[in-house]
Amino acid sequence: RYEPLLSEKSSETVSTEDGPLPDDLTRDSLTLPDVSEPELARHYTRLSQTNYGVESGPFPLGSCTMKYNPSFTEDLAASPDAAVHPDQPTETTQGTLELLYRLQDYLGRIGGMDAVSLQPPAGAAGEFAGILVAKAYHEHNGEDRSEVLIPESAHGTNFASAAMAGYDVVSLAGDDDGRVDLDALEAAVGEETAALMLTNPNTLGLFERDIEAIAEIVHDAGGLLYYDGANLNALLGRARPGDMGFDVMHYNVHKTFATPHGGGGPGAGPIGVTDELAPFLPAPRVAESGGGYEYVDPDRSMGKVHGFYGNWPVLLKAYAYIARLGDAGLADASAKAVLNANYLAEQIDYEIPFGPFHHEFVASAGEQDAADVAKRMLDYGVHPPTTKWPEIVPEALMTEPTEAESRRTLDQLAAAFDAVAGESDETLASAPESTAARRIDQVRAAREPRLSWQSLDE
Amino acid sequence: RYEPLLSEKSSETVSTEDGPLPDDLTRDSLTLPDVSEPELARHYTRLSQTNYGVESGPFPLGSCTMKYNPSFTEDLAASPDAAVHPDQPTETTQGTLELLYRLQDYLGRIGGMDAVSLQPPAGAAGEFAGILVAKAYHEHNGEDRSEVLIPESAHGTNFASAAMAGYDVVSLAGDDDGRVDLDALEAAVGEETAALMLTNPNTLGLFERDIEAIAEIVHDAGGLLYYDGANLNALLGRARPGDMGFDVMHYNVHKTFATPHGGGGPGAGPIGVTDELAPFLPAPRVAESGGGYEYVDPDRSMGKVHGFYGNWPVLLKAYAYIARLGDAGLADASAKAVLNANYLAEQIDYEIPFGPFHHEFVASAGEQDAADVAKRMLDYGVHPPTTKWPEIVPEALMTEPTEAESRRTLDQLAAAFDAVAGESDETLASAPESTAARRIDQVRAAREPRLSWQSLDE
Amino acid sequence: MSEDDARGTPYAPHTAATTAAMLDAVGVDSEAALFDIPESVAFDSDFDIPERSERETRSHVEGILGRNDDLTAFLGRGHYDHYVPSIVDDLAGRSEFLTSYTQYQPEIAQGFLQALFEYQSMLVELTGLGVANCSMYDAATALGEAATLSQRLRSVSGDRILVPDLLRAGKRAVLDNYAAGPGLTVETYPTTDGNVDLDALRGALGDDVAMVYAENPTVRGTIEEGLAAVGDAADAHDALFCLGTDPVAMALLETPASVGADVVVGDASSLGTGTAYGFGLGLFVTREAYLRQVPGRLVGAAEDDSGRRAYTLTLQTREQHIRRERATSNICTNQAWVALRAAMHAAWLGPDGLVDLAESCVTRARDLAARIDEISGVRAPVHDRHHFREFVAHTDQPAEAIRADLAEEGYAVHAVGDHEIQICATETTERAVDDFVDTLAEVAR
Amino acid sequence: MSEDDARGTPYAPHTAATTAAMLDAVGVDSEAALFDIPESVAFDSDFDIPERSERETRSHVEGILGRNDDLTAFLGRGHYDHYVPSIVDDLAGRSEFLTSYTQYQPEIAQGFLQALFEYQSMLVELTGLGVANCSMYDAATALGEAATLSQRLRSVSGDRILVPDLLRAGKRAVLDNYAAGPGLTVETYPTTDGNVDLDALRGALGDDVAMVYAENPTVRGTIEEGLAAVGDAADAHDALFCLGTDPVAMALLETPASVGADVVVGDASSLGTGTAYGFGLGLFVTREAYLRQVPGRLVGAAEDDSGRRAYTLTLQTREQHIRRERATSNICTNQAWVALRAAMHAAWLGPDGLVDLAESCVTRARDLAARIDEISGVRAPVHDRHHFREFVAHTDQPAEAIRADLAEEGYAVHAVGDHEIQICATETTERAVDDFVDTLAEVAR
Repeated sequence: RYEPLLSEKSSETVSTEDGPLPDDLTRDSLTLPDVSEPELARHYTRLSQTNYGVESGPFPLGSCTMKYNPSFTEDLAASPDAAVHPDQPTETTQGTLELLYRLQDYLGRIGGMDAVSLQPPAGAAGEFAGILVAKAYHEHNGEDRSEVLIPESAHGTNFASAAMAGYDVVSLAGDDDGRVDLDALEAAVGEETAALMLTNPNTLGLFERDIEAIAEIVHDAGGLLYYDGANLNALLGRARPGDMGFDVMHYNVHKTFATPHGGGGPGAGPIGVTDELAPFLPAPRVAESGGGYEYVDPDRSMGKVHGFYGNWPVLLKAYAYIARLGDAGLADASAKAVLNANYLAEQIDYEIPFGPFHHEFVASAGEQDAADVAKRMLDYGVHPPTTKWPEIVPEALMTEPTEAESRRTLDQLAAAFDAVAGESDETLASAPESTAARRIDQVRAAREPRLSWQSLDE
Repeated sequence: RYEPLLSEKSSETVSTEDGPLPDDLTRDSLTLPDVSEPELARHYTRLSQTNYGVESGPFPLGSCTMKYNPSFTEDLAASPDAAVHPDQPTETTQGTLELLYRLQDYLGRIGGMDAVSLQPPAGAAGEFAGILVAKAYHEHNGEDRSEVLIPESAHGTNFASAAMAGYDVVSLAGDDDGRVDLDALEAAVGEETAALMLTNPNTLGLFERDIEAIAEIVHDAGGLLYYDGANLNALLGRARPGDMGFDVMHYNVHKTFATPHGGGGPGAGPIGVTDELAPFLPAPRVAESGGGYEYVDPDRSMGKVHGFYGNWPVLLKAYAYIARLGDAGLADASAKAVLNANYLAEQIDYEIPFGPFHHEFVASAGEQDAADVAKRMLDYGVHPPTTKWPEIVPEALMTEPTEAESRRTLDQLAAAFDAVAGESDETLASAPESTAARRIDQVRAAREPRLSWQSLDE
Repeated sequence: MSEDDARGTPYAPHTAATTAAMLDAVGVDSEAALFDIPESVAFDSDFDIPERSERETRSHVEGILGRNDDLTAFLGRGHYDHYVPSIVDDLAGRSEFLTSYTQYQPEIAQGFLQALFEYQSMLVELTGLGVANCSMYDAATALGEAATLSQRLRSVSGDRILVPDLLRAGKRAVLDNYAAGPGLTVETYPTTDGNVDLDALRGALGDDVAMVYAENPTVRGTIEEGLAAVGDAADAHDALFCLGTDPVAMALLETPASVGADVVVGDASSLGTGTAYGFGLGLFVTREAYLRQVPGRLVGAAEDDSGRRAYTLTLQTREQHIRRERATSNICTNQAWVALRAAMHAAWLGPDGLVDLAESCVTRARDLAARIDEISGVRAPVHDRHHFREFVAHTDQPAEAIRADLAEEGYAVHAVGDHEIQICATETTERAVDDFVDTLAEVAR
Repeated sequence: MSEDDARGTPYAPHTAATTAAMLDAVGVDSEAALFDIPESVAFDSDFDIPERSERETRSHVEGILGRNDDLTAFLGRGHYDHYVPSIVDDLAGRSEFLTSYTQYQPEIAQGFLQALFEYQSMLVELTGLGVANCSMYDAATALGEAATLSQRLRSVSGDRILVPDLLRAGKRAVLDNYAAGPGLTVETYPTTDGNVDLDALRGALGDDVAMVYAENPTVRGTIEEGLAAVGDAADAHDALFCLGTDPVAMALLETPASVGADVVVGDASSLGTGTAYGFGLGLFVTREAYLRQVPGRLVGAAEDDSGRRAYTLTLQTREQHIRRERATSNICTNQAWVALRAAMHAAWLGPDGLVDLAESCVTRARDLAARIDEISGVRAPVHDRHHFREFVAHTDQPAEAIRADLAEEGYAVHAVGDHEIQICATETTERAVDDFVDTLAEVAR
C-alpha cells in the first residue's frame, strides 16, 4: 500500500521566460509535480486511508481531548458569507463582528472571565498572549517582575511561552498526591513572581482542591494566576476559572469546543481576563456600539500575537458548537467525559496511582515500556493514550476517552489495554505489525534528517 | 475489520402512544437502531473503507465507463439555488429551466439529435421511454408493429425495456467479425419491426461500419433505429448517432458525462430524437419563450416515465461537466479513452479476438474462468473488468480503462492481468485473499435469502 | 489544469509526450488512426460548446441557478423538504460511496452492501412486510412496478388497476405507461372528503381487478381511517393491495402490514435529500411470498470463505442483465446512493427522532390550518380529517390569484382547485410561518 | 438526536440506562459524585446559553453571517483571494485528515506525514533553501520566529532588527512582541518608490543588526529590483536576511536563495484557502545550516522495521513538549491542515498552472492600473515599478471618501494614504472589473 510521492509520479520543469516580467526579476524555471486531477484525487484519498482520525475509532489521547467534531460546523465555516477580507470596512462586516462579539461573550460566561480576546491562533499563542498581558499589567504598575512559576507536571508550552515572553521559569515540584505543594509554592513565590501558570484539573486529572489557597498565596505576593484551559472540558458548568481566582486564562477551542485538530492545527486560543487586566488585552477587540459592532483597541494593549484577527474559521466552528449545545449540552459533555474516564479506568488492569480524577487518568505501564504499549495497542485497532508524561507516573499512559465514546467502545478499549498488559516485552517491542507502516526508526530519522524529496536523492 | 450492523450496536423501541393522533390511526411502536452522531460517523466511515470507488484505484469495467467524477460538480449540485420544489411556478424557477434547456440543447448537438427529453431517470428508463416514443409514433401512423430487433450481444436492458413496452423481442445473431450480420438483419426485419436497438461501438468496442446499410434496411421496412448510448464515450466529437441514421437514442450521463455511479445509481437517461419523433417525447419539455423558459407538453406525448422531471441533480452535474470540457475537452476525452484501451490491450497477455476496438476491448481468459480471474485481480489492488459478457468471447474480460488513467496506472493494470494469467486455477479459485471479505457464497445467499437484519434472527 | 492552458479534458493525465509514447506503443501515429469510423458518418464539425476553467464553469452555472427566485415553498404533494443533517452530505459524499459501482464484486463493496442491507431492514421494520428492494427511481415508477408485479403472480388475475381519483397526474401518467406493456388498464375510484370512498371502491371491485392502490397520507395530506377494510376488499377479489406512503409517515401511522398491504411503494427521498426538484427514491416493499417476482436489486446476507458474515447482491436471476426480456423489470441503474442517504438520515434520527418528526408533521399541519382558518376569506382544512404535513384550504378568492399573489410576496403554495389551495408545513419553513400567515391574510381577503 | 428531545450533548451516545449502568460500574450513584470540586468554587448558576437543534443552530449562525454585506473586495495587503478548486475541500475534508491529531504515532499517520513532507518539499523548490517547517500560524508570527531564530545562531550577533517603513502595522505589532522576549529592538529603514532604499538601508546597517527584513512583492504590490544587494548588505554585517513573500509570487520571482535570503517567511494561505478573514498559513524556510534552531514541526523521511520508506515528525528535541523553556519556540498546535490544503492546491495547479497564476498576478495588476490611469482624477500606479497582484493609485479626491463611496456601491479597496488607494486584482474578481472601473470613474471625479 505504498503511495509514491507526488514527485515520483510525474514532475515537470516549466520555464518562466517570455513572461510579463524582465528576466532579471524572475527565476529561471520551476520544477514541481505535474499530475491530473484524477491522479491527485487518488493520491490524497490513498494517503487519507493510512491516517487515523476521530471517525476511524476511539482516540483516548490524554490532554488532547479528541472529541467528536460535528460535521455541520464545517458547512458553516465554508459559507460564502464567512469568506470576508480582513480589511473590509467593519460597517460591511457586521455579521463577522457580531459572531466574534457573541463568542467573546459566551467564552466569558463559560470561564467566568470579564473580557475575552479571540486573537491567539492556538493554545500556546494564547499562553504567550496571556503572559504578555500579565507583563503589561505589571509594567503599567511599575513592577518589573522576572519569574513565572509553573508546576513540574504542566504542559511544555507553559514553560516555552513564559520564556518567549522573557521570563525566567521556576519549576514547582508537586506534592505526594500529585497536586501543587503549598509549601513549595510559598517558598517559591515572591516579589519576582509575575504569575503562576496552572492547569485545573491538572494533567493527572486531579482537581487542585487548594486552589483558593493557591490564589491567595500568589495574589498576596502581587502575582497573577494564569489558567491553562487544556482541561476545561472536565469542568463545563461545574466550575469556572474566574470563580477560582484565576486572573488570566486561555481556552483551547479544539479541545473544549470540538473544533477539529486538523492533523496538528489550526486551533484557536482565546484568552479571558478579569476587568483589571482587560485594558491590556491584544488589539483590537470587538465592542458593541449603538446596535452595531466595532473594533476597539484596549487602552493599554500589549499589542498583537496574530497579523490579523486570529483563526476566524476555527472561532466560527467553536461558536457554532457552543450555540448548539447550550448550557445543558456543555454541562452534559463534561459529565459524560468524566463518567467515561472513570468507567474506563474501572475496566483496565494497569495501575492508576492518582485520583480521584476527572476527564482523564494516568495509568502506569509498570514494568512495560509505555511507548511500546502504545505501539502494540495500534495492533488492536485503537489509538493509544498519550505516553511517558506526566513523568510523576512511571511509564505513564495518560488516557482521556472524552464524552463521545460509547460504553461498548470503552469496553473495546479496555480489552485492548488488558490484552497488551498481558503481553511480553518482545511482542511489544516488535509492534505494530498490522499498520500501514511498521515501527519507524526515529533515531535514524533525526540523525540523518531528510526533510524534502530533494534530499532523498542525496 | 467486521463492522456490526447498526441494529447490533444499539436498538430502541419507541411507543407512539400519547401522540397527536388517535391510537387507531397509529402503529403501536417503532424499533430502530439508536446511535449517536459520533457512532454514526464511525459506522459509515468504516463501511466506506471496505468499498472501492473511482478514487481508490483503476476501475476498468467494460461498458460501465467508470471515469473520474469531478468534485466541483458536486458542489454545484449542493447549491441552495438548486434546491427547488418541482411544483414551484416556472416563472420563479427560470434558473432551473434555463439549465435544463441548455442541457437539452447541448445533448442535441452532441448526439446529432433534433429534440431531447431529460426526464428518464436512468439509461434503462431512457430505453423504455425511447421505445415508447417509437411505439407512439407507429401508433400515430396507424401501424401496429409488434417486434423489436436486438443484437445478441446487446445490453440486457435493451431486451427488458422492449418487453416492458409490450414488444416481442427478436434476437439477432452477430457475424463472425462481431458485428451486425446484414443477412440476418434482412431476414429478421419486416412489417412487424418497430425498431432495431443498437449500441455503436458495440459491446466488443467495434464500430458498426455498416451502420448506413443497417439504417437503410430498418428504415425501408418502416422501422426505427434506436441508439443505446452506453458507448457514446468512444465517439464524442468524432461521430454522432444522428448522423448515422439513428432516430431515437438515450444518453447515459453517468457513463459519458462523468456523473458518479453512486454505488448503482442515481443516473439519468435523457433521450434524443429526430424532428419526426419530437412530438411523441415525454411531457413536459423545456422551451424558450420570449427570453424566458417554460414547460410545454409535446403534442402527441407518450406520457411520462418519472413522476416529476427526472433526476435533476444528476442532470445539473452532467451540464456542468459538458460546460467545463467544451468541444475540445469532449473530443479529447474520447480520444484518450480510445488510446488508453488500445494501449492497455497492447500490454496484456490475454487474447483479444475482435478489433479494431475503440474505448473498450473484450479479452478472453481462455482456459481460465473469467470470474475467477476477476476475483484474483482484486488481490492485486485493482478493480477487475466486467466478466463473462458478451458471450461471443469465451470467458470474456470486458475492459474499459477510460481516459482518466495514466500510462503508469495502465501499466500496473496490465501487470495485474498478466500476473493472474500466469496463475493456477487453484490460486484463482481461492481468491481473493486480501480483501475485506473473502470469496462470498452467492449460491447459498440466493438459496436461503436473508434480506434484512430481522431475517438474521430466524 | 491551468486556466489559460486548456487543450483537452482536464480529467485525463496525458502529457503530449506520454500520448506520443503511447501511440508509439500501439503502433499508430495519431489518435485519429485509432478510430474505425467510415468517412461518410464521421463528424467533422463542432458542437460549438466553449471550454471553461473550473472557476468559470462554477461561475457560469451559479449564474444560471441564481435566476431561480428565492421563494419559501409551502409545497408538498409528493415531494417533501425535511432538514437533512450535515453528516449525511459528509459521509455519503465520501468517494468510496459516491463514485463506486453496483456491487457486482461484493468482496470490495461490503460497505455499500451493508448500508443497503440496513436500508432494506429499516423498511422492513417500517412496513411490517418481509422484503424491501434497494430502490426504484421514484414513487411513480415504484407504483408502475407494483402493477406489473401483479401480472406476474399466479395468485392474482385480472387486468384492471384501481387508483384514487385524486392520484397525482404525473404518477398516473407513469403508471399508465408501465401498465400498458402487460395490457393492464388503469381506472379510478372515487374519494370522499379526501379519503377512499370505501363503498364506491367496493362497487368498482371485481375479480378482474389485479390491484387496488391507495395512499396514506393521501396526496391532499389526509390520513386514511379505514385502510384495513380496503385491504380486505381487495383480498376478497384476490387483488393486490398496494399502499403508497413514505418512511416518515410510516413511523407513526398504522403499519402497512397491519392493514393488509401486499406491496408498499412511495418516495423515501423525504429522508436524506430535501428539496431537489422531484428527485426521488422509489421504495418498494412486499411480502416474502412474492420474493422471486420482486423488481430491482436485493442485498442479502451471506458468508465468505472464512465463514464470516458478508453481504451480496442476490437473486439476480430476476434481473435484466441475466434474464433479459423475461426479467421482472428493466431497471438497472437505480437510486442506491439516495437510499444510502435516506438510511443515514433515518439512523441519525433514530426511532425517537423519527417518531418526533412524524408527530410534528401532524401538529404543524394542524396548527397551521387552525391559524389559517382564522383568516377572513379562508377556510381550513377543507377535509374534516387528520392531516399529515399538508392540507387543503378553501379560499373565497380564486385559488390561482392567491397563488400568484403569494408568489409575488415570496411564498409558494399549490392551487389545487378553483378555490382550493394546498399548504405543506415542515420544520424547514418554521421560521417563515408567521409572515406567511400575515401575507396570506392580506392577499386572501 | 431529535429536536424536541435534547437532554444534553448530542455528541455523547449515553442513554439514561447506559449512564446508570456505568455509574454503577464505577460505584457512584450520580455524575455529580464524580466531581472532586470544593463547594466554595463550584459553579451553581447558568451560562444562559440556549441549546438549539442542528437546524436551528445553522439557521442562527447563517442569520448572523448574513449580516455581512456582499462586497466585491479588491483587497490584498497580505491576505489574497485565489480560486481554490473544489477538490481541495473534498479531499482535505476527509475525516481521516481533518479530525486527526499531530502525528506522534507515525505508524497510523503516514498519510498526513507524507502530505506535509510534500508541502515542505514544494517550499524547498520554491525558495531554493534547504529546510521548510510544516507551518507557523501566519506571516506575522513566522517573521517573529525568524527574529528569535537570529538570536539563537552563533553566527549572528546584535540586537537590532531592521524592517521596511511600510511594513504592515499588524505584522510589526506581532514582531515587536516576539522580539521583546530575547531583548531585540525593531527599527525601520526607508523605502523609495515602494521598494527598499538600498543606500538608506546600508546606512542603517551595523554589526549590531541581527536581521534585515524585506518583502517581495512589497505590501504595496511592487516587485523588488535589487534584493541580492540587500542580501549582500546584511551578510556584510553577519546579519540574517529574512525575506517575506508567498508561494504564488515565488513561482515567478527570483528565488530567495538566489538573492541570498537566509530565512523565508510569509503567508502560504494564498493557496488552498481563499478569503478567510486573515486566517493564515505561516511559511518558514531556512538554510540547512540552521536546522537545529528551526521553530515548529519538521517531517522527515525514515524507514520502518520492514525497511520501507516511512515518514515521521523528527528533530523533536527542538520543541516545547520536550525541551520546555529551552525550546526553539512555544508553538505546538500549528496550521497543519491549512498546509495540507496549500499543498493540494499547488499540486492541482502543477508548475504550469502555478507559473500561469503568478504571471496573471502581474498582468492583471498592470492592466487594471492602466485602465484606472485613464480615469480622470486618478493616477495609477503611483510607484514606477513592476507590480504583483496590487498597486497604489493616487486620487485627487480624498482616499477615504473614495473608499467609502466605493463601499456604498459594493466595492472594497484600501485607503493607504490621504490621496492613495490600493487595489488588488486576482482572477476571483475578474468578472467585476469592468463595473468596478466604471464605478471608480464616477466616484473619483
